[in-house]
Amino acid sequence: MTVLDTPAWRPRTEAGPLLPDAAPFRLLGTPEAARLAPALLTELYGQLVRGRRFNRQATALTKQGRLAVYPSSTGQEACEIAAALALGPRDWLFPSYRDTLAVVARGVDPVEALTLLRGDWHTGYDPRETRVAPLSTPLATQLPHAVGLAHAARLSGDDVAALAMVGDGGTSEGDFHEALNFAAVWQAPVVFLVQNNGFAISVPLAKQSAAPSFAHKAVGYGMPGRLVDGNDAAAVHQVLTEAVDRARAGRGPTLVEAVTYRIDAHTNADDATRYRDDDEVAAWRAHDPVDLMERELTGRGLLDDALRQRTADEAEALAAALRERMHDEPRLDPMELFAHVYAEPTQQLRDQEAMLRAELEAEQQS
Amino acid sequence: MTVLDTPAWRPRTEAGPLLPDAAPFRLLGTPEAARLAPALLTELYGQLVRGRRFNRQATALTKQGRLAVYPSSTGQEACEIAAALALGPRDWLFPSYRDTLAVVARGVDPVEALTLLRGDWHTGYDPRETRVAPLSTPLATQLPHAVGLAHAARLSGDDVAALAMVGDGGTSEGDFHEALNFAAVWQAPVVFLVQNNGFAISVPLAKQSAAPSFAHKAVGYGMPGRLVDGNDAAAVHQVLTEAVDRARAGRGPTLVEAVTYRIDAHTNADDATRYRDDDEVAAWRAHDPVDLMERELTGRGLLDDALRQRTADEAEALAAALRERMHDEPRLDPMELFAHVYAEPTQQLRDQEAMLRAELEAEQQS
Amino acid sequence: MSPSSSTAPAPAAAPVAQKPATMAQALNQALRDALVADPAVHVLGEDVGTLGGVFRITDGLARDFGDDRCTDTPLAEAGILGTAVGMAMYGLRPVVEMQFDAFAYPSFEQLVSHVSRMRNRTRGALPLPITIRIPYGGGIGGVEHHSDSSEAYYLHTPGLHVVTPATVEDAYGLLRASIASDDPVVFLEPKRLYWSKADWSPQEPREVPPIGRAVVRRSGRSATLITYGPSLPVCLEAAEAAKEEGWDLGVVDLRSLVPFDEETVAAVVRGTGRAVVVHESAGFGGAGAEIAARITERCFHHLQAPVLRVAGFDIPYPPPMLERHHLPGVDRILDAVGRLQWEEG
Amino acid sequence: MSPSSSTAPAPAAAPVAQKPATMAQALNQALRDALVADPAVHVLGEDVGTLGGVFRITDGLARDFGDDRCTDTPLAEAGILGTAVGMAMYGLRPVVEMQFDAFAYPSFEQLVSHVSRMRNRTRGALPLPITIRIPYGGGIGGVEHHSDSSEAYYLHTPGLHVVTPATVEDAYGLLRASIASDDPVVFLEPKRLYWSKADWSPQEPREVPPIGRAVVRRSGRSATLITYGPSLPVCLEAAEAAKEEGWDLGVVDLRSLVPFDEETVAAVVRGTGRAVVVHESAGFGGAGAEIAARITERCFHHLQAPVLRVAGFDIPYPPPMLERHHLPGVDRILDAVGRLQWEEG
Ligand SMILES: Cc1ncc(C[n+]2csc(CCOP(=O)(O)OP(=O)(O)O)c2C)c(N)n1
Ligand SMILES: Cc1ncc(C[n+]2csc(CCOP(=O)(O)OP(=O)(O)O)c2C)c(N)n1
Ligand SMILES: [Mg+2]
Ligand SMILES: [Mg+2]
Repeated sequence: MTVLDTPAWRPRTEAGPLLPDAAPFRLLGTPEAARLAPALLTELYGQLVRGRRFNRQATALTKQGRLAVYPSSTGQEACEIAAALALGPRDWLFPSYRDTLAVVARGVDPVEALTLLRGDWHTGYDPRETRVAPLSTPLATQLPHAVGLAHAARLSGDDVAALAMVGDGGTSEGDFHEALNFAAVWQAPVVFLVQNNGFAISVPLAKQSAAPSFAHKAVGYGMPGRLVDGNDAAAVHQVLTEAVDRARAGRGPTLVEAVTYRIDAHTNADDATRYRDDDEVAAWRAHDPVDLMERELTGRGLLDDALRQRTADEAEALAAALRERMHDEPRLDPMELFAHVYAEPTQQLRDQEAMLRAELEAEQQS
Repeated sequence: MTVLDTPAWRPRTEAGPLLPDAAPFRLLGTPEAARLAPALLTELYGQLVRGRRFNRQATALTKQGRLAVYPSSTGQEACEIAAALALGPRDWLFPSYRDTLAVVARGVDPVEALTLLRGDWHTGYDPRETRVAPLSTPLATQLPHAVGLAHAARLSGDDVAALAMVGDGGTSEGDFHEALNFAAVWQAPVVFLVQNNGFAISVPLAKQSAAPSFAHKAVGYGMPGRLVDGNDAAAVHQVLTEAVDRARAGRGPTLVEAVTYRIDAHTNADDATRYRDDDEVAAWRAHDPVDLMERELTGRGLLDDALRQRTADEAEALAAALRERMHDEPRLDPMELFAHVYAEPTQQLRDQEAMLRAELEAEQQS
Repeated sequence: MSPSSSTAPAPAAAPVAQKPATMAQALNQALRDALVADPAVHVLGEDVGTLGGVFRITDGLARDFGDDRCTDTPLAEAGILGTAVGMAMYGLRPVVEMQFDAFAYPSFEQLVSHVSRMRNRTRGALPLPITIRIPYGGGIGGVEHHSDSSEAYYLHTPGLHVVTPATVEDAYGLLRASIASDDPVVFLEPKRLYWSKADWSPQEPREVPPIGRAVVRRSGRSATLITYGPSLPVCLEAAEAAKEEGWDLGVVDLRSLVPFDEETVAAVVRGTGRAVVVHESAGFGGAGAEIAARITERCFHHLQAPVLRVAGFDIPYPPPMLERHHLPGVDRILDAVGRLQWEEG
Repeated sequence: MSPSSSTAPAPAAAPVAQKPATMAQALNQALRDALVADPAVHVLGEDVGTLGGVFRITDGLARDFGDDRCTDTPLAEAGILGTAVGMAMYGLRPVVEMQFDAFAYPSFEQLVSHVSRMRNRTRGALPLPITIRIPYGGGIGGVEHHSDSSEAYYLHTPGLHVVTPATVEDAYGLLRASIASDDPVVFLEPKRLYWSKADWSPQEPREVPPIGRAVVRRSGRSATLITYGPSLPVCLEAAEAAKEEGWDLGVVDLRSLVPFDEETVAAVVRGTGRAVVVHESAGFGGAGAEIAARITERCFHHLQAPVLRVAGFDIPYPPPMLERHHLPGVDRILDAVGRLQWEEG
């Protein structure tokens, strides 16, 4: 008997299976799907169709110069929608730069959600009011924020969970690791959703990670890892809901990998044909999240022409409203550049403000 | 059949068991130890005894102001020694700040190895000549260096492996994660040795990680993880040798966790009684690396009084030589401060050099 | 750790620091008083709990306020600052300790890309009241990476306040003000002044100085020394020694680099027409460059000589045995004063 | 990836850039020529392989030199720079691409604590010949985090060279010189000049300028504009426009901030007695502060007016729609020139 045989050196639990399932969890098209409530399925369906239309419209707006850039989530709508719907009203969402759709599905005004991408300088929406963190461009940096917020809520005895989204590429950053470790040690009520869409810009999965799956990374932090078909909106929704419930119940964080695919290029400015084959895209188109849901609904007799038409109309109305509201360039007041750097501008900023004001007045006069 | 059922989305291998053993691997005191060569055991024994004496001497030198600070590895000698001995002459060692002993066991002159801790400004030894990287103070930062060097060697068709050492605390840093991921993706010939000694200064394991073990972290990178009794020099040596051989054979990186204990305080400047109980220290003293080896040797009739005495004498001689050679303060030339900032000093550095020279001359004259 | 802060023991009311107090004690007292004053204040960092920090600045806080108010984190600085951002988003006021200057670097992206910009990015909706305490500078015989002066990185980053006390009293007052600020503050603690003492006690609280006001520590008519943090005592000593040379030197302590109190500094320099900026970080691109350039812009026609700088060399921080050659000392300051072209004055 | 570089196809000998060439093409050509000239040169970064980088600077390199010479890394900047350190320790010459300025911040600790200090720490035994290419600055309508000017962080870090070309020809020459340097070089590429063209071709190689020499792009007698990188074309334009006001402005292009060629700059400023430093990073604690302070120290009695600075505001980089108000433009430069107290000259 040595000290190594005592529980002291290994105080952590090992209850439950350590490894995630080897195959992604699915619901749509399986017998299990039968128990899913029709209302949930039709809600997911409506969101998926509107989401897809939103992505198409936003991409179109970049061509018209109405958006500076748009990273589309076409093909990944199931993840985006499910992430938003898995949260309760007081929970927080921490999106990455590609997740405008999740932000909109959570209820943020679409034009507000697009503010930064429009070339404006702020998030548009109020994070505290909407409980949606700013769309994060520096990859993985939002993950420790989610942990800190969840931890703070827990310390305050407040029943709030956080869900943070990151891409396959983003998992390589040190912040990913630090966030998961803090979350596990603190047992913070947070859920990490890795959208594995096969690419980080042009870099394919095989150059990003040699792990069996990203869900397997959970093992090394002492938290559960779940692998799910990211194009199966019902499956993602269920896995995330369970993880959020688990977090809220004080049982700690979960890492979820949703396997999906980025159908569009990285952004409107990218040419994906430089680094991937059409065949691969075609194979994934055959496993489309909207189609999967349509098939399920049709199979269960929940999708008739009327619903299909109404859903399509809603999507068109959304797109039309977006076009309309994004038609005018936002008018930015240059003087506001100095207003929010600090609570009170420094003397130096006041001087710079005065200089710019004088310039603008001179411009107007000439 | 969907794209998820094809191997394309998951191109990585899953052969072999994914999880490390739940209990640390041991050799000493087990039937397996019988097949260990006597020469190896006596070599390890000699190194352990000398290593312990070295730690004691170095700590004493801090009291006499001969060293600025010394982070002792007393209690961890088995890991230090085994790490050094597992490497071939052309392999590289990447030590952390606590690993002076491994550096010395690798053959670096002890006084050179202590140069930085002595209050001098450079590593003392030539890293290229000794194939020992500088002792790294910023935690975990040396791990990507080891990966890059191993990768470079492999790209050059050069049969070199790298072994990098880090503490339990250091595993929490982002650099740990990034290094392991790069190593796995690149299949770099590198071995990571985590010395889990229970504490990061005052912070105990339970506040550092919730993982079942650090070896379990290997799962999330797609590399093998090994758990070993870090006080069993033969076991650590065997596990590291296997990992180095594996790396050299082109089979990629390995993560090894050695479970051990820091018997001394964090450094001579630390007071460990502020944060841990004597009982815990006592329990680990009962599982001492030197004792374990002595027992094994005694049991196999390999340790007689003569060997014991010779070993003790060697250790004393080493300590005496160290005291002797460290007696004089090193004489540092202030003018050298400017010599190695760049290959050629800039104009600004030349000006500063001239100023200091004038000051020193004035000092001498007065 | 306990699940909720409600389990924490009642805050200790009695001040700990006794007269005379060290800067370390004053900082500890400031943290205590902030923890008592506002339940939103949380201290976090490496070894800040049971150990009380490697410099003992958080001594006893975990004991007196509970692990949830003073938390030992895992060893990862980006994680510490990143989670502090999230805590602040929730509404807390995190006070983060970085163990040493050089060990704050891993958190640089969080600092520059998030901490400094969150208020601006959200049009003021999401200010981040985070205080980042960083022991900085040399003079303590530290080995590599333990003596960096990193203020130039921070002061060039819009959105951060950069505060550094030079006296025991300011250490208390400025730390309280920093924690109370709705903006993120990089609070640089001159580690070699931790053990400096002053006739100060929390029983006699004095006005907390507002952040952004320089103070004239000594007035003088011949020339002005402009400094902050660890170099203040050296400048005061130099001013004393200068009397022998017949120079009457004034000394300005900036107290914060951002906001930079250019009114006060410019007014003083206009009065003397000669100035030397003193700090120990590398001179090239250091804080002294901004101060010299700005003062020159504002006071050009009052200057009898260029604003000179006495700073650390442009080298990695030297080892203990050589640091005295690197640090601005009295002689080097007086040499610079001597070069202020007195004949033309 | 292939197991050894011996499997890489033979390097393409034919230059790719044709006259007139863009800065992007010149940089690509410099990388090609360096890869041909020295088998130790390896390019690595995010998307540098098949895609050729988001700005196409590494276009075709992976195809022509193999994945092992031009490698797509995992997405982790500290990992990229950290592994580059190891590669350099082995004896290679890594050329690292950071995708955008702000995305270099995660590698800050590796840069400051290792890259800049390894030579010094090893008494010269372990120099690190790493070139870190960073597209920097604004003017391209980039969203948040895509337009930072981070040179002030780097130039204050002893041990780093900081180089930034402003012309097509210099882009080629300085990148070759940086890769050939045994010291680490932060090579800042002004991204809005990537598409600027010049009558340059690699078929007519010109002398590679040594790192550390400023160049007088235009001589003038009334005042001197001191600038670098993205602001050079603006300064040249301003100098042209100034003729209408009757000012004959000279323009100095620093080409490297470290080493800083103070001899050249001081000589020119002594000639004119008036100078304005122009750059687009935030002014406070920016490169201009060092330049102004140093030039003033050296040329005080030749100056007719303080050295002024025209720089970006002290705010987070503004959004596309407002960047024209932030960037130093011709008018703002001429205004500053106008403030150089001509009546007293
Ligand atoms: C820290 C950081 N480094 C680099 C980038 C540049 N960048 C933007 S998106 C991207 C790829 C992201 O890939 P992934 O995480 O898989 O997300 P996806 O684009 O697939 O949604 C890169 C490299 C960045 N935004 N942040
Ligand atoms: C990046 C960084 N952060 C903080 C420190 C300060 N520090 C020095 S040693 C230490 C604890 C290290 O613990 P561990 O990794 O377990 O190694 P051990 O001391 O047990 O050998 C800390 C926090 C550091 N050296 N580097
Ligand atoms: Mg991706
Ligand atoms: Mg440890």
